[in-house]
Amino acid sequence: MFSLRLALQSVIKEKWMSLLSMLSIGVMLFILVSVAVIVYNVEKLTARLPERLTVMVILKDGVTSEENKAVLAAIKAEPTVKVVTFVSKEKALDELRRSLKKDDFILKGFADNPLFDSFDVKIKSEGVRVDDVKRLIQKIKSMKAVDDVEYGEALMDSVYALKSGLRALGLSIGIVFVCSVTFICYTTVKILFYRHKEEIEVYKLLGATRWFVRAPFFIEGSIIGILGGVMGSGMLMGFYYYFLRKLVADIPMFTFMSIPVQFMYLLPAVGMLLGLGGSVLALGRLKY
Amino acid sequence: MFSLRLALQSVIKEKWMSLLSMLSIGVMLFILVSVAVIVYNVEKLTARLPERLTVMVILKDGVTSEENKAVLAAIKAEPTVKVVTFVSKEKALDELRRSLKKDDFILKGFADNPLFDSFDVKIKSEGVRVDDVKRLIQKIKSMKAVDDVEYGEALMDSVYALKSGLRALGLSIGIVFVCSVTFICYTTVKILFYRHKEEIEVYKLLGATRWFVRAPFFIEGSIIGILGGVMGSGMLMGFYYYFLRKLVADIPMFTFMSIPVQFMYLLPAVGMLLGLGGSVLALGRLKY
Amino acid sequence: MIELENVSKTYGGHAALSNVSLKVERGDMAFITGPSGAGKTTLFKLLYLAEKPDEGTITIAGCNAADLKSSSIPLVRRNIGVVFQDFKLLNNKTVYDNIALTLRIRGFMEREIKERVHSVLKMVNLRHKVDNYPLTLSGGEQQRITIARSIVGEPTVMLADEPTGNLDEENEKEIMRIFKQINTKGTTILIATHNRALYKNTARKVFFLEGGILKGEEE
Amino acid sequence: MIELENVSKTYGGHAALSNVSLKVERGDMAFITGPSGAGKTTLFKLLYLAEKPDEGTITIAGCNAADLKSSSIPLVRRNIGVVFQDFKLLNNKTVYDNIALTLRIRGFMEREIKERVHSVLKMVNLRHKVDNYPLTLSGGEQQRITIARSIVGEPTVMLADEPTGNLDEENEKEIMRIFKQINTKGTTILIATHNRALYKNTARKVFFLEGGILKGEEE
Ligand SMILES: Nc1ncnc2c1ncn2[C@@H]1O[C@H](COP(=O)(O)OP(=O)(O)OP(=O)(O)O)[C@@H](O)[C@H]1O
Ligand SMILES: Nc1ncnc2c1ncn2[C@@H]1O[C@H](COP(=O)(O)OP(=O)(O)OP(=O)(O)O)[C@@H](O)[C@H]1O
Ligand SMILES: [Mg+2]
Ligand SMILES: [Mg+2]
Repeated sequence: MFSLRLALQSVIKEKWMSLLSMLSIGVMLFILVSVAVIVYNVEKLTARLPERLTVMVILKDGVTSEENKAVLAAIKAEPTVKVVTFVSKEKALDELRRSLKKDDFILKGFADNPLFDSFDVKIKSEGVRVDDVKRLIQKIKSMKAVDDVEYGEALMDSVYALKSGLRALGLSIGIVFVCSVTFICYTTVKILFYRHKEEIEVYKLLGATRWFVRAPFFIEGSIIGILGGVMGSGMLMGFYYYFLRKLVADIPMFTFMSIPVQFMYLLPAVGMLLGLGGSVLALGRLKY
Repeated sequence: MFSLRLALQSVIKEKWMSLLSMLSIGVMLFILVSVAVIVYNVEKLTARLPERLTVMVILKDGVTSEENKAVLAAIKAEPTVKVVTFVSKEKALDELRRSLKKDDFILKGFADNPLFDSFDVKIKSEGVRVDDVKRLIQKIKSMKAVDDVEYGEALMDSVYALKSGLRALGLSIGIVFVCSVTFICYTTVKILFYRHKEEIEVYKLLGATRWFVRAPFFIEGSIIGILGGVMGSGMLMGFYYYFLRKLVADIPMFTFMSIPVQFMYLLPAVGMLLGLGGSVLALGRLKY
Repeated sequence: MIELENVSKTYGGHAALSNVSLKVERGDMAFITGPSGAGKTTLFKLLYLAEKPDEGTITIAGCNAADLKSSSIPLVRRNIGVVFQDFKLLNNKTVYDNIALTLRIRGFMEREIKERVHSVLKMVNLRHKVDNYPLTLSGGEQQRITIARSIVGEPTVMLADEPTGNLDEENEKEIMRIFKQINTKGTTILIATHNRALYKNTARKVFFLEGGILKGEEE
Repeated sequence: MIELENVSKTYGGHAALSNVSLKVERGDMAFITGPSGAGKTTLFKLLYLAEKPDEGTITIAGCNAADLKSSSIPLVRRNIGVVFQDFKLLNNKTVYDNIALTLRIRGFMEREIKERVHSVLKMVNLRHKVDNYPLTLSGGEQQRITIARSIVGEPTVMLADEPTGNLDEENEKEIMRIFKQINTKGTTILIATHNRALYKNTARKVFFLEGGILKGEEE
């Protein structure tokens, strides 16, 4: 097609400008996706946080088995609780021993079992908010037979704070970057438009439809957007293979990090949309 | 001045475009600085890593005090070693007890001290590379009286990998972003240039010096760069106050994070330089 | 073919055309003349639909300009050939590509384009310049290329605003000869000029415009 | 004042000027004429230093164009007033600002600018249009504004390329009257035109150019 040819010619002729705008778009999309990946991973990591959280209810020494059962029933009745398991102090010692493995000689010297009876309370995975968990814990704590309740309060709080902070940050960065990418396409296409202003004037006089005049620019903006997206995907892959994989290998703490593959296909599409949007803005209404 | 007036008029007239380019520049500079801050913090954190690293040399059971002295002397002779302290197993038990605090009843049951004699070896803080430390450890390990050497090998390796990875990442992001910011200034000024093309033609015919024609554009590019930098600084401050401080309060692990204040002043300056650079590129040689 | 009824056009309070009515029949060749600032160019802008009149109705090439949707403006323009004093050729394209553009815009096949371009170039006597770039041609030659470009699409109407304003007498005569030839083939032509020499010796319709007011017409 | 010696200028293999030598004395008013494509505009471009000659030497306003550093081109141009067929006025600025621009570029004080602008406007008889925008003026008025703009900086040489190409006869006469008046005050003037009427009745120097070659001169 004539429009496509014109667009390609123009991209090739203005290769430096096109390349630079693609690069800028690419890096912005890359950063955008990186932020999205971080948000996504934190979400994923924390989505099942209440579930993972085991609340350990430590019973007072010398609690009768009746009191014991009453506590068990009370906890079980809570709507947020999934499973409650009784862990006798003998079982707890066994577990400790197993976890110490070859260092269990430390325990050898004990005449008496120094541990306590306890309940392991598992929280439901869905529809449970941090506040619910806190309320539950407060309730259990107030029971007479209960000595103490242990759970990762500080951790949970901070993870949730981090999560909401990250969401806000991700959203604002997202908005700003979408604007920026559109703006870069806008300026690039606008410059091309000015370079071809005379030509466009003549086209209009000769009876070119608005579509005929604008198509090359739309195509051009889209090409720049797509290639920018491809560059972004490339950077993402490079980042993944040369940095993240190494990092994960070295610091297993980051194993949870994963980059959804869809992003790779999504980026060029997003780039195209933004490129097209920028071109449309750049050409405006285009008077006859 | 006439040039300054023209530049300001133009910024105000094209306020949307100017604003968007400032925003884009601002967010890019912000990201750039964030990366720099991360790199800076990791560097700071790891700079004294070998120093912090205490190598624990565990001696075989029943080593004579002569052998003991020989090992001490050998280790002391190493150029990378700063201090060597002998820790008898009694002292080690004391320390363990102290660190367990109120949970020290666990140790009560022990008839015998289950710990070992050992040396705490501190590495020099300056000019010591990870490889040197590794070589040292290998050497100590091969000594006859030594049972085992414990040190954070995995940690050290991964931190160093992370560090060099981050450096490379930071550098490449830095280069790309500097290009992008310059490019945004370039396109913005270029569009302004095209809008004023006729005017410039007339200016030249009337005998305006090249400087007179270009000054408004240079000023304009610089203004956009400076304000972009100011926006970046603003975002940085916002990020610092609303996100990082909260984060640090919640997760003390991040306490080490700090943002050097100089960045705040530096950003507008960097923005100005890049803006000016972009304008210079946009105007090119400017034929008479 | 061209008909204006009580057309007025005002630019920021200043009336460029006031209540102008005129009519050019199919196949005619007419002139609009008047001093500078009379409103000739404004009239032409209305005719090729670059501007809308404030008042009055305009009919050109069978279309009523007032009823026209803006998306059909290009289609009407394909029936109107325009020629300007400053040529408006694309200097980075060859003569061939400049003329072919008219047809490419309309989606013609390359083969037909070639045929048609060569036939109009023959008509303006510039077949040997087919691969030249416009700037290597003289003003008269460039204007002949512009005319070729405007007739290659076979418009029913031609509008020429000071077509010889940049040209010397010799070229002027040659251009007028070509216009007459095109007119003989049936195209309606309207020429704006303040050069009396252009219409002096022709027994054609001449409209006199001054200060935006039609002062008279002459056969 | 203006002197060309064996000047040649080639555009992509095509000679626009070949070996042209001519001389215009201080205080003269001279014409360059010739058919379209003769090289008149090219000659002017060389004179106001927008292009460099391929060969030959050019002297204008006391400067040898060949010796000139490009940074001093603007300073030489301040001694040269230029007038074109298409006015080149800034349509978004008032008449006052258009004329004042010449002086603002030179760093004059606002007070002196005001004085000078009013005095040149009086000279071209357009004092009452000082706050108008160019597009609200007729072509003849616009050209008079252009002339005012070019003389407000008191140049020693004026170059006018087809200054009346867009104008009707009345305006043509008025413009020529103004040129003569400026010339009487001592400014050297060179006018390019293919309109014989412009120089027919003046006993001035006329250079005939054709195909880039100087074919003759006439007093
Ligand atoms: N875009 C515009 N804005 C304001 N006024 C305008 C505009 N275009 C034309 N005019 C005014 O309309 C009037 C008619 O102008 P027009 O260009 O039609 O005259 P013309 O007959 O073509 O003159 P010329 O012989 O100089 O080409 C003039 O007074 C001019 O000032
Ligand atoms: N930028 C250019 N590139 C190539 N050729 C050029 C260029 N400018 C002018 N020419 C050629 O130089 C020759 C002289 O052109 P010039 O414009 O000087 O003629 P002119 O005497 O001013 O004609 P006119 O009366 O039409 O204005 C022409 O043949 C033209 O084709
Ligand atoms: Mg006109
Ligand atoms: Mg010329």
